[in-house]
Amino acid sequence: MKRQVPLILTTAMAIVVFLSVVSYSLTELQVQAKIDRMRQFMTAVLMFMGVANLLRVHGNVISKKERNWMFSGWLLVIMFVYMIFGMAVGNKNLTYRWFYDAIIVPVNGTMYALVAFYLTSASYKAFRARTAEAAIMMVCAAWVMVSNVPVGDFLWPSTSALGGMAGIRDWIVSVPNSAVSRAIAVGIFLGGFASNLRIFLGLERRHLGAG
Amino acid sequence: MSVDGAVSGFITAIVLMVITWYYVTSARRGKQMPEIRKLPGLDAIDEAIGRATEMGRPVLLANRTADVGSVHSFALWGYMGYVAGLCAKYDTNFINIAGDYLAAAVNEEVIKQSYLEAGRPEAFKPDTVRYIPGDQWAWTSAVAGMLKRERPATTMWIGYFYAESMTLSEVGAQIGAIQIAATTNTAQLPFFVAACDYTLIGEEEYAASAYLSKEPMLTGTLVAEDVGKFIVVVVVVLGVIAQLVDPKANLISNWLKF
Amino acid sequence: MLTQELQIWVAVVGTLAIFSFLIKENPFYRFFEYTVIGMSAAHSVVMTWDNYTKAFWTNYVMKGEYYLLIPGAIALLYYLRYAPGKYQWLYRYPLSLIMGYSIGYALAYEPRPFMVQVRGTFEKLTSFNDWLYLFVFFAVCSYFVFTFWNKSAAVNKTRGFARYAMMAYFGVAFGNTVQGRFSLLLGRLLFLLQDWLHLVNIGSGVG
Amino acid sequence: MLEKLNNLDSRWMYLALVIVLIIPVIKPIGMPVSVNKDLTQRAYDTIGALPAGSIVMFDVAYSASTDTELTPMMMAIMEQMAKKGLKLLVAGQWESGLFFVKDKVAAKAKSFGWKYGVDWVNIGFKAGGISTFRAMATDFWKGAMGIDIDKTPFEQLPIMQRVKKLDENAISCIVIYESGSPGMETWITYFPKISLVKASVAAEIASSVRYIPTGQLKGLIPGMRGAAEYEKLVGKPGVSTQLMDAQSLSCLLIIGLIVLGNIAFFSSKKKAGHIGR
Repeated sequence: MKRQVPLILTTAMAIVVFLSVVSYSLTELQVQAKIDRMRQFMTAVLMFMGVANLLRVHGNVISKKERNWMFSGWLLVIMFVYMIFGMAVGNKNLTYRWFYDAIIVPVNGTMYALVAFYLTSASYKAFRARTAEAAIMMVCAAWVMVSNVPVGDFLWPSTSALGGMAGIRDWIVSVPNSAVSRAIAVGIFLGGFASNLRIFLGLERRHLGAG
Repeated sequence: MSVDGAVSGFITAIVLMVITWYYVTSARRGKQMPEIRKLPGLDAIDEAIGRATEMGRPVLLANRTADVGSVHSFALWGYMGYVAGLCAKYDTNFINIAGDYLAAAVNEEVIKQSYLEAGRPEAFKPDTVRYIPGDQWAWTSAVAGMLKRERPATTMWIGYFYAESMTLSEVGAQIGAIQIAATTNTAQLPFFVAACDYTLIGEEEYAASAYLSKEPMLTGTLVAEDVGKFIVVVVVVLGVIAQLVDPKANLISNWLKF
Repeated sequence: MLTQELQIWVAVVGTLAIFSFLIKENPFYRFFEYTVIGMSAAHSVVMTWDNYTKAFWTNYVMKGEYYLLIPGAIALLYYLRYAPGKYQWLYRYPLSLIMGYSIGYALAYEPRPFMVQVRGTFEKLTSFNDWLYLFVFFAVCSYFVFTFWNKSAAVNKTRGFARYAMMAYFGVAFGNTVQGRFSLLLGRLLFLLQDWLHLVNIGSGVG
Repeated sequence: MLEKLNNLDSRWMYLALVIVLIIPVIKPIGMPVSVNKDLTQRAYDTIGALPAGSIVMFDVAYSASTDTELTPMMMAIMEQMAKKGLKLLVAGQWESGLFFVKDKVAAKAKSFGWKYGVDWVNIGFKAGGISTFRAMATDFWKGAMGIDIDKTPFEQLPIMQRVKKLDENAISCIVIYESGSPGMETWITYFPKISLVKASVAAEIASSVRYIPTGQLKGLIPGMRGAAEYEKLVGKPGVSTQLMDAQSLSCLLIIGLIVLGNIAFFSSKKKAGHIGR
């Protein structure tokens, strides 16, 4: 009951979905659309799971007065206020959007922008020609960076031999690079497929936990 | 059926299933499975956890995007079971940060199970699994802040990452953690390669559960995968021959289009 | 009260708080970190509520598609995960259904684009580049073979070559991304310089 | 000294980066840009080859954070479409993105004198992910709930009479502005027959080019550089062109840092850490 039934359910569900996609007659019956809808409805029902988890973790922090417990308290307050307000007025409400645009958008945008800084410090530390592999990576990175900006055109114009810096960059991108990415993708497909099969065949059952 | 590759894709799926079934069954019957080639990133896990234990600092395993139906979760649980087991054994603090609330619930189950197997179920703490909403930059800001505050000695970034890979791995490098990364997002691999100590490239991410558990049946699925690769190579070679014979009507190409 | 002007000021404070993380982790940053976690969790509930829960209830369930209530009821079992007591394991039922759903799709759909990619390696073989492409493809494929030929010197040489090719690939990807990341930072700096301080004026995305 | 250089505090680099980015924004230099023939030119030609009156669909799969890279591309492509007399249908896979671009697209369309519902339409975000788009393939009106972004019924929008199904007959080309997932996989997997052009953030170029030789992508506009190239192709230099100088200087900064790092490394000859494996 506790382990066998879930294992069978997973496999059975996978078979149903698989057939609904590949079989013509089942497509005619709109089986797939109905299954999709059922899955989406499950998402709709499960929307409070995240809130439940946060409430548990941060409630624990607050009750034990651990480090930063006041921040945890603030997190729960803002979460419930914003959630209840949003559910009452809808996400297109202008006041709701005002807060979204004033706080979430700039914080997210700035967090994203920090990547540029980390890139800078990482290139300083990582791109050192310790091994042949590291050297290759460094040279390619530097080459592409320069050829991507107007300076590259200025140093070795694209009208000259071999299409200039940009010409060589384009060759690297469209020949060896594209081949590597395709081969990696083939591997990823096979690996992902095998991972799916491991669950499908019930070989991997760690997610069902103990007992 | 007019979708490009629908029928041949279906046949591929069936062929792969049969091959996998064959190798799993022969492994179950006790047939010797070949050894897996060395993956330094996975061999380093033991050492990295040992270091965390010596330093008395936590071990962090994080993934943002994987939901319960994603292959990345399936892979992640392989790492998680192993790492949590070692952490329980050495009494090292283990932290998992999840970006999906359904997955967070399952992660907890996986970790509890490992603690139980290590014989120390009481060592499991309720804040081991922390859910942070998977909204890309909210998640990243929280993990970055957490890295600086709790300074884990080992960080593991496993699964599908986007642009946050650079922030995570560079902040991790700044606090001096040993970092192991595994992702199939080829666009983000360079950043992990640049800032992490070990990076598992693409498919290697999925191989972990077989590699770490050394279970013959899981190894069997890896063998099946390799046979799949061999078939791809054969198909491409046949395609090349067909192309040289008649570039206008490539037999193999037409078959794959079907 | 909630004017555009005020919004820019709030946004500026948030922007500066996040930038301050570069110097060191501090309470100012932490405040915005926790605020945004709370708000994003709330936002994801609100979006699901508006786009799924309400929409499904009015458009489908109330219009006679009562069968949806069955998966809905099963999904409710997931909440038992956080309930104390001996029925906790019941959450595995919705879990296994959700997993099966995703696996079924993956098994059925993933091979398709893959066929096109495999085909692409040999459909045009007219120049040196096309053959080089093929060679690199094979080399990298051999790198990802885990269980065969691990003792063969030739294969290991090819794998060494594959590693070089992959490093070149990573270098290129890195170099290409740098540009994009600087664009983002420029965007944030423009927000501070243009929208807030009015120091420069080069216009926004709208031409 | 060299030991110090080896462990240079990152914060100095951060400061240098900010300075290098801000100076050219305030005082532009104006270096020329060349067009990438394999990527940007191909995208330009694909859209340019469509007969007048064809409908191009924009798939908005980005949000505010990648505005500086992707919005200029959208504006440049609309410029080209106006010249060619193409029609526009705006849809998208990212809800936040559609919110974000709504006014920008409307303002640009107004500047061409396009009539809403006749020359262009914005159907807004449709919940449900890939399955919704698959539903649109059989019946666009039903799949899209029959209303546009402002809840106007499709019956009142003449252009929608031509879009009964999401297929290659109704939609001549899809341009996806993508910064992440869900993105072009939706179109490549489920709608391989419709021409697809990707306006991409720079980070995804290296992994996307493999779709060009197979024809799964009919063009790729690479990052801010691509936007500047496109602006050059349509003959309307805009924001991207202006910001390319800052890009140049910041790249030189990184190159300088790499050189400096290597000098420090080779002269100290001390092995610190190890490169990723």
